[in-house]
Amino acid sequence: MTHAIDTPRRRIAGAALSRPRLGRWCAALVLALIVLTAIAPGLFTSGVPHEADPLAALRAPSGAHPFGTDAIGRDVFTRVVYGARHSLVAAVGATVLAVTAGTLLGLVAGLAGRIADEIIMRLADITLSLPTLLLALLVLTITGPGTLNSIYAIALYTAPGYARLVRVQSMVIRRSGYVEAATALGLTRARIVVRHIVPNAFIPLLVLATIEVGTALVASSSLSFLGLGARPPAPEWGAMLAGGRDYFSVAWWIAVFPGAAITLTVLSITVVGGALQRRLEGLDPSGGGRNR
Amino acid sequence: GGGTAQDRGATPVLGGTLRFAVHAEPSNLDPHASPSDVTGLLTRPVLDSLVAMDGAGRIRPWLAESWKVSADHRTYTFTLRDGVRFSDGTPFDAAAVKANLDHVVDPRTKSALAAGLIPSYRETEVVDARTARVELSRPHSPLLSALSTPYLGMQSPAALKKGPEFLARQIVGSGPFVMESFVPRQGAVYHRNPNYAWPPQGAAHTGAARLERLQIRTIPEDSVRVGALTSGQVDAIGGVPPVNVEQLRAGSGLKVDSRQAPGGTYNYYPNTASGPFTDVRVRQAFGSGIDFATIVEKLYFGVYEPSSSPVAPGTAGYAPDIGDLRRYDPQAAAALLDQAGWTGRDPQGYRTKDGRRLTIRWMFVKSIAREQRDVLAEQVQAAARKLGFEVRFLDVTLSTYAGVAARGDYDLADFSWQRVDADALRDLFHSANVPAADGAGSNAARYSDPQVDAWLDRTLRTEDPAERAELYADVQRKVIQDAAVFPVYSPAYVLAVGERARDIGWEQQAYPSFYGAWVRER
Amino acid sequence: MTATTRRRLLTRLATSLVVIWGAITVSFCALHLTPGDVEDAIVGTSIVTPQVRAQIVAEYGLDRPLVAQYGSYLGRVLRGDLGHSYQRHEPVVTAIASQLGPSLLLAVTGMGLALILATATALLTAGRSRWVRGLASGAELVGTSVPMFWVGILLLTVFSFQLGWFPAVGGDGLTGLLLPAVSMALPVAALLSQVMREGLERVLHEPFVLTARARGMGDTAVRLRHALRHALLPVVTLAGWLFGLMLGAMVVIEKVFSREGLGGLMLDAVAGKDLPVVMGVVLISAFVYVVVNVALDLLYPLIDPRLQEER
Amino acid sequence: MTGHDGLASEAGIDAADDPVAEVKDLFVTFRTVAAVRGVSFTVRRGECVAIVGESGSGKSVTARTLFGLTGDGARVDTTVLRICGQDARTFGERQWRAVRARLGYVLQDALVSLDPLRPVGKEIAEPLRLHGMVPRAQVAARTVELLREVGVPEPDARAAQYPHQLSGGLRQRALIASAIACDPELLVADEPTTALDVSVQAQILRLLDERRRARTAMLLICHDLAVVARIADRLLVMKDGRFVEEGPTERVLGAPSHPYTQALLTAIPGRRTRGVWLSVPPPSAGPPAARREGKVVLEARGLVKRFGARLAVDGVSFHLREGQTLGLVGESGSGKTTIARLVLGLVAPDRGAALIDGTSWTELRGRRRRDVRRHIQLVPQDPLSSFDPRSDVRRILYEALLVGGVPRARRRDRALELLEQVGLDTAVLNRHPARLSGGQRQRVAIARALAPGPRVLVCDEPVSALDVSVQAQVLDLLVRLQAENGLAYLFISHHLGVIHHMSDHVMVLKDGRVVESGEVGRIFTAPRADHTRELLAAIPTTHVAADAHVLGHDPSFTKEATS
Ligand SMILES: Nc1ncnc2c1ncn2[C@@H]1O[C@H](COP(=O)(O)OP(=O)(O)OP(=O)(O)O)[C@@H](O)[C@H]1O
Ligand SMILES: Nc1ncnc2c1ncn2[C@@H]1O[C@H](COP(=O)(O)OP(=O)(O)OP(=O)(O)O)[C@@H](O)[C@H]1O
Ligand SMILES: [Mg+2]
Ligand SMILES: [Mg+2]
Repeated sequence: MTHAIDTPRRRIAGAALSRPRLGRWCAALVLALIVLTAIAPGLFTSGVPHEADPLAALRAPSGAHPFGTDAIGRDVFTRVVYGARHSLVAAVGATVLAVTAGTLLGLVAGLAGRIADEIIMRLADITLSLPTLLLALLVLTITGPGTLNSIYAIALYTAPGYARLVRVQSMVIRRSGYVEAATALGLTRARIVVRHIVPNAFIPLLVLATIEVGTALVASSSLSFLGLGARPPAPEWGAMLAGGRDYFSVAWWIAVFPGAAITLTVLSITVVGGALQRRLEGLDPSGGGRNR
Repeated sequence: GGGTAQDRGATPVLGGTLRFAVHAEPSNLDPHASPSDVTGLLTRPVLDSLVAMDGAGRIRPWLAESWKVSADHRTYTFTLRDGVRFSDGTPFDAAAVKANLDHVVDPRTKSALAAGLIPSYRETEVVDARTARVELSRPHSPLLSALSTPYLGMQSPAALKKGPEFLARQIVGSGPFVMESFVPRQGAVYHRNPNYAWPPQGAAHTGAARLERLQIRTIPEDSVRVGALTSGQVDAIGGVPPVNVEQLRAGSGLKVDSRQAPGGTYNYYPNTASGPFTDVRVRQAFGSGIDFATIVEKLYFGVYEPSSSPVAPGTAGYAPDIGDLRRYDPQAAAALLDQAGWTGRDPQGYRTKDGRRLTIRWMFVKSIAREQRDVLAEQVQAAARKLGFEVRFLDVTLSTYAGVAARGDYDLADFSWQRVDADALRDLFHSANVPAADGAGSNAARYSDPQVDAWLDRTLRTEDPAERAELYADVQRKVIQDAAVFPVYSPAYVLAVGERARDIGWEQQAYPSFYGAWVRER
Repeated sequence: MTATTRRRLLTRLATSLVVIWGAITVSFCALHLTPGDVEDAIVGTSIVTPQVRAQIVAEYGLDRPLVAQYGSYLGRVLRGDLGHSYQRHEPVVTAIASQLGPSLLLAVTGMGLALILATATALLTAGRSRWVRGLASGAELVGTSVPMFWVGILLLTVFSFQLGWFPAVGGDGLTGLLLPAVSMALPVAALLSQVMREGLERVLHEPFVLTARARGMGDTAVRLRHALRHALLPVVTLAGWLFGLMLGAMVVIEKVFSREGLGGLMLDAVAGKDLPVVMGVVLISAFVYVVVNVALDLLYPLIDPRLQEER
Repeated sequence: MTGHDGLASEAGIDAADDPVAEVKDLFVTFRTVAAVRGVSFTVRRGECVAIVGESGSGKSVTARTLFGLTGDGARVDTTVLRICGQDARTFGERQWRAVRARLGYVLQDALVSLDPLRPVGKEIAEPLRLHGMVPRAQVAARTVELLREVGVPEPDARAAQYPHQLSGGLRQRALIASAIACDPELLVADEPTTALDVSVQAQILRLLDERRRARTAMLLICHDLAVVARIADRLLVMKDGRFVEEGPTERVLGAPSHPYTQALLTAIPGRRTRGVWLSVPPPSAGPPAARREGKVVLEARGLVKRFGARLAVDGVSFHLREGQTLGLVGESGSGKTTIARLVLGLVAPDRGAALIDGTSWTELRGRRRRDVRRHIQLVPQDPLSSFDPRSDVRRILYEALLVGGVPRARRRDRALELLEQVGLDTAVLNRHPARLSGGQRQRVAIARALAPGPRVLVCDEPVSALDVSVQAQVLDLLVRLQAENGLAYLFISHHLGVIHHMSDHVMVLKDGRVVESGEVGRIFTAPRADHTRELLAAIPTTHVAADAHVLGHDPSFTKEATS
């Protein structure tokens, strides 16, 4: 059953279980901070992300500018802080979209019988048979670049994965001992679905989604890096990184700090996701859940 | 063109290979067809032109020994140089000239640039092997300067016959170099044309090129290109990003040299026909309320100069005296906006007029933005914000650009218009060139002024440089006063040269010329 | 090959055809729904006369109804002709062929590197002390969280710009290939080693391993002869995903390192709305994907005999 | 008697031999868990020593310790640990490997003790190669020979096959083959027969016995006294990491001195135990109350069910009265569970009908169907998988009570009553099934089944996952409940002892068909069908004498061995 839920990042997150409790707490703390930043950037900086001061361009990190300034004298720290919102919104948005779509499709495929199943799964195959980025590029050529559109793009190619998961889940659970037991007990079909099938199918999905936000984040920043995601002057991390690359040899900080931000965020998401996984699912993600 | 300042006196060595790296490459090598001006750089080593333009903007003989212009300015008769052969052995003659010019204007060539240089071309008449007569439908004085560009360079008729497929990858000319191969995303390789003996009049040296071989690699990524030079993988690079200039100057044994491209500078063009910019005061406010000079200075580290005219200083017909027509003066700008009735302010701090926000929709194609024009744009956006303008970028892509341009569905456009002389002004401001339904037309400001039209028409009917210069100066003054254009900077081609490379010269087009170049083996 | 395997293979191929056809259709529709006309894309920002424009439309048959264009495209594809690039003035097949080599080289090197790295780490760290494993999984965590392009930029700057150990532009031989390959391999390796160690550790607790050791088999021998094969299974199952990742990585890495290859080709084509090229790439990748999967289907039972009857 | 005398006398002779394995005061601790707390024993050549004891008592750990494979994080200390005459306390990995070459270990989880990715032949050959027992060239030949020795039919074909292609019995034999490949001085077999059904069980025991005769020292581990009784010379009864009793088999079985041993013995269900309590102390003074049989509550009429090509159930009919127990016995795959699911209305029969109180499932729809469900409830084989992983005991019971139509207000009290009824502490209410012991889980499952107030309980292998002692308690519980509420049981098991203990009537299944049915006493004394006889023949009992005789000519064994 777990094999269906396996995504690379989930496996990594799974390893988080073997990590020291302290690490998990740190990660949680960091993530909390980042989320807070996204919600209320004002708390962390008084600056304005778009405010440019040509006279203060390319200043190295200092007291005044902890992360230095960029080519047109904007404070990199401020931009990184405000970037949290852009980047997270994109990642979370894409994931939520994908999960919703995936769940619906998956349930239909899993419960609504052969033909629907075939059609949906073939469609999933098709989408999945296009290399993810190419798919994104296609979408972005249709819609044109932009944050919202990159969200669609990412959602489009992650949704099939969730669909498959939900499908397998619902099938497995439907055949599971406890559903049979509930039937034998004489519970109403509705209650069985609501109380047993849905929660059991949904919790792993929830966990997976949390973890996959990390992947979405990397994806969206990659798109912006390629100039297809968030547009300037939006302080999106990937875009900032792309912009900073040209100055790398003279002003490393412009590209380094956004990159670090991405890494840190993804990292903490993964670890926290892993912890969550253990909490909610109890069994270890490797699927070796042999509880004697 | 003249050599750079690099160690004059050192005696050139023959032979050796020069490895050069450029920032971009054309998707189609045929200069007659290709839309991208970089084609000139790659084909110039191979192609000679009928005439050449020298540093002072004077037209000099090249493949054409001499020429006569008819009284009605519509017939040009060229006497061709003798004994010139293309590298494939085909002799160069009047038929070749005809073949080339006809090829340029042939719709099947789908010429995106070259044909635009000779709009009034009718036909070429082969009087005899050494005499070609070019007929124009109406007077077009810039013809000669146009002919001096590689876009109208002379290719072997034999090659032309092989069709676009072939020309897109292989150019055969009579130039100092012979193209061995061109591989997209890698670059081009040339070797010396041993029989070459017909450089333009006044060239630094005569006879064959000094280099045995010439390699031009394409390295789009700025940082990588610079890295390639510093790590000695290439001997010289073009399109040096300004940010690296300082660092490279400091670098041991590296020299940086730059040349301003002639023709139109990189400018912003307000849509004078619709939207807020129809009001001249709003335009003037935008022009004087934003400190373009400082922004450019800072962004390009003084490598690209802020410009005050729509044409570059290097251009014949450039009006040097209009510098102070537009001065940075935020107060004045604010006053102008108030007069224009944009007195309100909305919560975001943008100016409003009876409820409408002062919004400028910018037709900006990020995917082709070079030289950090996107960063520049961001900064102008930020500056305009202070002034009370909201600048929004329209998501325009290469494929939607033409449509938007044709419909005039924008308030601001930006591009650089490189031509050899000030005739660029006609493309930019003559009402005949306002983009039409089919998207043709380069007057993005949609500027229409009878007087300007009159001046520009007159330039076509005079060969007298002085008179033309005067007319062009008037035009420049007028369009600046009308704020029909916001000059931003004049693009310069920046060259960084390493230890080995010597005497890389300049084309009039502000491209490196490799005819005189040589390498010093370590 | 058993009957079941053959049947599975056939159905697989059948679906694959559907998949490929779907891929073509989807991308065809997608690209034709794009705002702006194809001829505009071909013209770009340059100013051309109406005649030229008309010429373009006529030449590429852009005036014909979509269905017709679609039909003829399919037809040509069946004949192995992927059409003619709008931007690059060469047949798509040539364009792709010219770019396939570098990309493959990069992908294969990156993949190989990743596998070696991963296997080594996994074998060395699996079932070791809490410290070792904590350290390893920590490193892997970072490795998978770092955006590939960032790694690329850092490596490039440090090792070729600053230290000058590696050439800045690839192309020439192994030295040029190393940095891109490494930046491609690191995240993948991090992931794989995680997966493999996980597998190894599960296996090392299996009774049959205990049995083997009870026979007097040494630890190393057990890891190599019994555990490793089991650990490789999940890696195989990830191959499809890896393939996708590789293509994605290619685009980014090739951009960062200014390498020629499919990635760049793709980016340009999409930006320039170079329909035939985009479709070509779509087609090729879909095809490779299918091949990969079929190959896996055949490989599976060989690696894991248990699957011969099931599935 | 003769057969067993043989065994005993051999044991007697070997008693003089020096010990192959000798352990004194062995303590094994895993962080907090004290798994083994000071055990001492010796195993001599040609002697078979058996450790019996309930799950978790430390048997396997003890065994693993003899191989230096106690497990990570295990602290072992002992005054004496001699293997093959060497002091193993100071062994390093290298020496251990050397000595392991002279031992053989048949692991507890036999079915997963062979590498699924390699042909069994390779596995068996491995020790040969490792220790260079035979020249490379002959390895293959020797492998096949070994398989033949352990009675695997067409060994050369089998050698090429993968574990998953072999039946449990064959896998077990292959494992034994690899264990005896280097013919070890000591063979340790941990629960070698637990996973197998009775007939196969007998064959394996026979095999081990032969090894013993071949003068291999043997340490046999089992939680089922009856099984080891057949071949063990000496018994070590283990509880909580200690030996509570040890001695010659017949002494321990005949006259157990320690109450725990006695409990173990009395806990074994079978003919003798009908109508008496199994567990010690008994749940109530006096024997279980007699049951009154009432009217028919459940009836099956010519049930037929096929899955694809396979006839899982083929024309099965029976009826079941209130207060009555119908025992359903048959080897694995004979269709027992399918019948259960049919009468529970979980699958529809292809032909025939299952009737509850005279109404057939097929006639029932929607809520009437659900109403009927209240009257027939299931006690599953593996309770854990029948609980929603997210529910705690409270939710499980409340849900069942909801079906029983108990108003929300009274659910808590009812739940507590139920727990008490099945002998569970009320604290369990907030626990998670996964955190409960096997016995407790089964009780929760029973409580859940009782909640709706059913008239029929279908028990599908309710105790086969449990230890003897726990099994005893659960069986007693079921007996008590039946007496109290006059429930009717459809009782499924492949363990004839249990069937014999519980049932009034018995139905013997084979390949979905009823081969014999009748009153329990009759079936067990005068079986008519051959299949029944085979099953009976294979029953292990603690009546040593009888077994030795049975073992002598085990029809099923001779059949397969010679094939
Ligand atoms: N590797 C280990 N780590 C921690 N605890 C262990 C380990 N192995 C066994 N134990 C504990 O030691 C005790 C004895 O385990 P052991 O496996 O010997 O029981 P057993 O008698 O074999 O039971 P069963 O009949 O179920 O096999 C149990 O409580 C078990 O939880
Ligand atoms: N849902 C199903 N689909 C296909 N075949 C099935 C299904 N359920 C049972 N069978 C087959 O029907 C036969 C009878 O199965 P059943 O589970 O009733 O046997 P059993 O007597 O319960 O065996 P065990 O003692 O191992 O539980 C088996 O061969 C089994 O493979
Ligand atoms: Mg055990
Ligand atoms: Mg069963």
